[in-house]
Amino acid sequence: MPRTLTINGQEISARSDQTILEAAREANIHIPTLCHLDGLTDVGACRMCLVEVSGSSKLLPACTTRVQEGMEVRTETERLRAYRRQIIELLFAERNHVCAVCVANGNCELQDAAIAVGMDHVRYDYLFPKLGLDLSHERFGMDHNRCILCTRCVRACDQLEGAHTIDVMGRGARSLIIHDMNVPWGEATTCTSCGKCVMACPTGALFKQGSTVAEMVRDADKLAFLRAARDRKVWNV
Amino acid sequence: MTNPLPPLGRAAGNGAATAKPDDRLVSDKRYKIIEATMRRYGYQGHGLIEALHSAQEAFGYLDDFTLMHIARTLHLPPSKVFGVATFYNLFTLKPQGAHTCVVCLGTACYIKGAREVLAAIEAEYDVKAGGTTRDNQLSLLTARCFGSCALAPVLTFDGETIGKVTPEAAAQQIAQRMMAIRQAA
Amino acid sequence: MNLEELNATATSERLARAKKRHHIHVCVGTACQALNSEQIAKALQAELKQRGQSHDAEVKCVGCPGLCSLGPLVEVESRVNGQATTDAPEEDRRKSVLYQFVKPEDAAEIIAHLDGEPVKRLETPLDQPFFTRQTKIVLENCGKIDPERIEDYIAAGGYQALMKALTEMTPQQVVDEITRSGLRGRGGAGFPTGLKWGTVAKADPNAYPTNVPEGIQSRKFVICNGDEGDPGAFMDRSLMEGDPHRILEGMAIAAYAVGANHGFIYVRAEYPLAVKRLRTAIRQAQRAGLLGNGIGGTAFSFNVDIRLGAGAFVCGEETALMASIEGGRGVPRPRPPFPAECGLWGCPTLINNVETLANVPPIIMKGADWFASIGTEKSKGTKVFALTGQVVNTGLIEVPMGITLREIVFDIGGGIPGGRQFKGVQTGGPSGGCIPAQFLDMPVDYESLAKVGSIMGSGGMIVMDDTTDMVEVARFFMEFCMDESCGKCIPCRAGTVQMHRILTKIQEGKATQRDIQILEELCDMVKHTSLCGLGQSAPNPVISTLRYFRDEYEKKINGHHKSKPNGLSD
Amino acid sequence: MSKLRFASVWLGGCSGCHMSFLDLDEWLFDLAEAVDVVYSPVADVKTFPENVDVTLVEGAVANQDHLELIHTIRKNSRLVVSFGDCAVTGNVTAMRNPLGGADVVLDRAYKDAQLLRPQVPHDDGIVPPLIDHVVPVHAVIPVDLYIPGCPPPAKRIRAVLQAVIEGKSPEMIGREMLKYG
Repeated sequence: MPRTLTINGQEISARSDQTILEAAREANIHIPTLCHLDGLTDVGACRMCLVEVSGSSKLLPACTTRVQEGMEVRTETERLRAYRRQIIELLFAERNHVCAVCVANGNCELQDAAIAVGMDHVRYDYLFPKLGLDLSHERFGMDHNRCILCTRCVRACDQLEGAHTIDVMGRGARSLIIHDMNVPWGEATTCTSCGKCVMACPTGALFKQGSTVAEMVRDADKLAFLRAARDRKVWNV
Repeated sequence: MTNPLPPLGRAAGNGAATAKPDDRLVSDKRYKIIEATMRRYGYQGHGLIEALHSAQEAFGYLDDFTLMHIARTLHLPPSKVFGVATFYNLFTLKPQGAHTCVVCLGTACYIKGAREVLAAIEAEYDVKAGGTTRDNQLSLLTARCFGSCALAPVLTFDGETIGKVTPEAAAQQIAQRMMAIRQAA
Repeated sequence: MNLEELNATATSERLARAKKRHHIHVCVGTACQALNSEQIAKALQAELKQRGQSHDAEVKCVGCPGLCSLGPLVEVESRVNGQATTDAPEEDRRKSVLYQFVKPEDAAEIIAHLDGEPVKRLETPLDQPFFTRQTKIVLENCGKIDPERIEDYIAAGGYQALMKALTEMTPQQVVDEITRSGLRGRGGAGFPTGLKWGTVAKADPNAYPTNVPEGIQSRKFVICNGDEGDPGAFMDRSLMEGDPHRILEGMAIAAYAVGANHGFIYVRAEYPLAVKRLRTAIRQAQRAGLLGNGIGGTAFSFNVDIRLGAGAFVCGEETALMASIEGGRGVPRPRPPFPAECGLWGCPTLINNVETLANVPPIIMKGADWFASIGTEKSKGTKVFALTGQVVNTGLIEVPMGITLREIVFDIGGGIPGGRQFKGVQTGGPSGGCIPAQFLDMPVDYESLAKVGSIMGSGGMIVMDDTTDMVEVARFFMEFCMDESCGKCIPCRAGTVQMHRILTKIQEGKATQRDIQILEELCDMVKHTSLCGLGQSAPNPVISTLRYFRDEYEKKINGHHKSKPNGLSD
Repeated sequence: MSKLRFASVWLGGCSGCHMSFLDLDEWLFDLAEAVDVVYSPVADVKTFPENVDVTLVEGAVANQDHLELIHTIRKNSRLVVSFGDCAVTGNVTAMRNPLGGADVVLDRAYKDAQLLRPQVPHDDGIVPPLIDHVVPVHAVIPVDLYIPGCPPPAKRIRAVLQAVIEGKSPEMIGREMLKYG
């Protein structure tokens, strides 16, 4: 059943099983995201895609909210812009994001988001936590300083590779991405070294060993392709 | 059914080097208790937290070997088991001291001076909250509320509730109890 | 047990009870137990035995009668005139004496005075406002019955409501009755209970993909939320400890109404006594055929499991709680879909708070109209509060909705000790706010509390006197939320850390006006963008203290960090 | 139109931002028409003058001298501009923060690698004492404008200065103006 709704005043139609985010993208309306990645289930964690919906007192995440008939969605209000900038600032203050020395410089969703929200500086105190760098894997590396805990790697490892090598330990600000039972990545016996987590990472937290500043190449599209190929069973073997 | 998880040993640090893992499962009867809990939930994943409770109760803490054993038995990824074990405050991955003192930092205790009580104990035993004294005699922990607010400020010593404590008397009350236990032994 | 057997049990139990002239109730709630009340019970029993009075008097370990600050409490209920009868309400001819601060050594004296004048040095009046100003519905059995004996509960009229629902009412009628009663969720948000029940009752179990574990035969679930996490709140603990069967009965009625055959009680592991008593109660109810298959001889089946929390405040949030029951990290997920449609293992799930469910049996027995006659227009019935902090009488109270804060703090609570001034009362725990003295005459109901920037919450009520530093209170709650944030969504995970940092700076005298502005902006953002209730309400203590006690913040501000005009045009 | 009194300072940074500034090439002549350089690492002026219109601050606040100077700068400048990532975020200069206080870094630099008489220079006036925690400029004083970048590209610097000379707020929007790193 098609649904008609408006986003920022523009009338669009969508399928009833589509989310606001999907409907918006089909209509070429950009809604910012960080924890969303095509091909993975959505968790509504980063709150960047929050939108205003008429009749709802609460802001709703576009990635997990289904479209409804007659919905009036606004994605670019002053308030939403202010909130998004605050969220990005919080991320920059939370860990040690140093673009200048990052493999993902110039190819980073967090950096792009900072530009998009107009972050000319961060109002909050930088926390400078002491965090580790795991280079024990023969092909990949993990730098917790650059991790934003979006859990895209966790979901890619679980939902696409099926290994569930990666999960989150601890909670709150002390949360940390781990491999197996918090062992060095190179010792994680369940890891298949498939690299899907690296593809999924929006920042420079997961990277290929040997890449240096600004050398990271993004291939997250491959994950959406894999998921689509699998779901639609396009390979007839 | 083949077990999807790798053999114990490589990833599991504690104990694996000294004894063959399976030996420990057989020789240490406490694993029977954990086994019974897991059986009660049909060895299904939803029994994880109950299994962790029972392991924590049996051993006082959760070591890598036990966590891996639970992961294997419940057919859960090790990272998930570790993630759950570290999410909840009551689970601890480190061995605790011979005695445990928990100071309540709930609101009622807080406004009646629990912070000062905690500081006094920390100073007396040279241990920070969350830690264990160097002689492994006392673990000092904090809690969010025992629901014994009428007795605020409250602490527990080895499960015994001591109410209306003062910063001056708290350390002494703990010392007396530790002394009494030592003398009894 | 069918209805006849239930009635027979009740009658014989009452008869046995009537044979004893004296009923000695010893509180064994957590607070009194911590003060050795079990030893007191033993001493009293030994004394009775020694004096050969065991046939005439009995000692009962009971749940919390409420006045914890005077504990350990012992209540002696004696028949005034001689004869034992069962035909008239025996309470009419009984009188009670309440003893405070009892020690095991006092046992002999108490027993010796059973037939004479009460022991004056231990007595505390039962006609003090603390008792007379309360209205007990939910707590009616707490302090009266032995929570470890199902017979006690049955004798007090227990499980009658369940039998009535099962045999005289359709599930829809039960839902309608709850709806008409106006009962609202007692866990904090005050959502209309009947509406929730109706949604689950109507929900299609096949609407979402499900993965119910093997061995659990149900496509809908009822969950009792006993993860009472607010520091300074112990209403649910006392209920679970003092009257566990009432909760089971409430759950069974709810399950019948919504069509569930399996339920879970999620209890904090910090409440070992509550867990023990609930386990005992479940076992007894199963043995009595009041839980399990074919309850009370009907076709209805309902099983209950207990699940322990493990120290995570966020698990009080319903989606996090379900994640925890499923064996995972207690991490919330966005709603919709709501648990009523897609809950535990993808099945429609009813989640109610302990106190909410405890209200159900009396509503079914006495009717929606009776319940709706108590309280205010929009907030019906009573509310249990844990009254703590700088107040004379600390303990557990149950009052009709609409009572004023002044009555609670000064009449029931006995005012502020040490001749100090009342400054404010904190309700709703880390999610609530501080209410200043100017609102003392405000009625306590969901809407009024919300209007002044607090919430009903689960029922913690912490009284503060003029020595309390309100910035410190705000900082305390922020630290709590920061530590308890699950870390999933950024506003809560990182926002609470920054808010806590600013509050700490203020306390250290290192903050500027600019910091207060940043703090207020953060409060607004975290409140409106966080994923779950923990984050959404985490700023409340700051917002409310800034609203009513802003001068305390201003006093600690060090200088102005303001830009001067720089002469640039936009 | 009278010339703007222009200053640039170099705190805890690598001077890369100043290098990028010099990359303005021939536009520097235009700039010279509009401003008087009253203080700069490339000019021999010992004390920070008064009544400065605009000051570009390169680098983070990392030692006692920076801390003192930055307050003088604020007091004496109408417009303080955080110039480059170190000034705006702390950047590489602040990467020592997670390691702990100043001593850790000093020991590493002066002791750990030295075989002969390892010691941290400590006599007064030899080296300014490091502060334990490196902070961006706006953590110490109010800042009017921010030019991110490591270093900020010359085009970006020019766009900001052009606007300032014209008495306007520069439009800090988009990749050209805001990309860090």
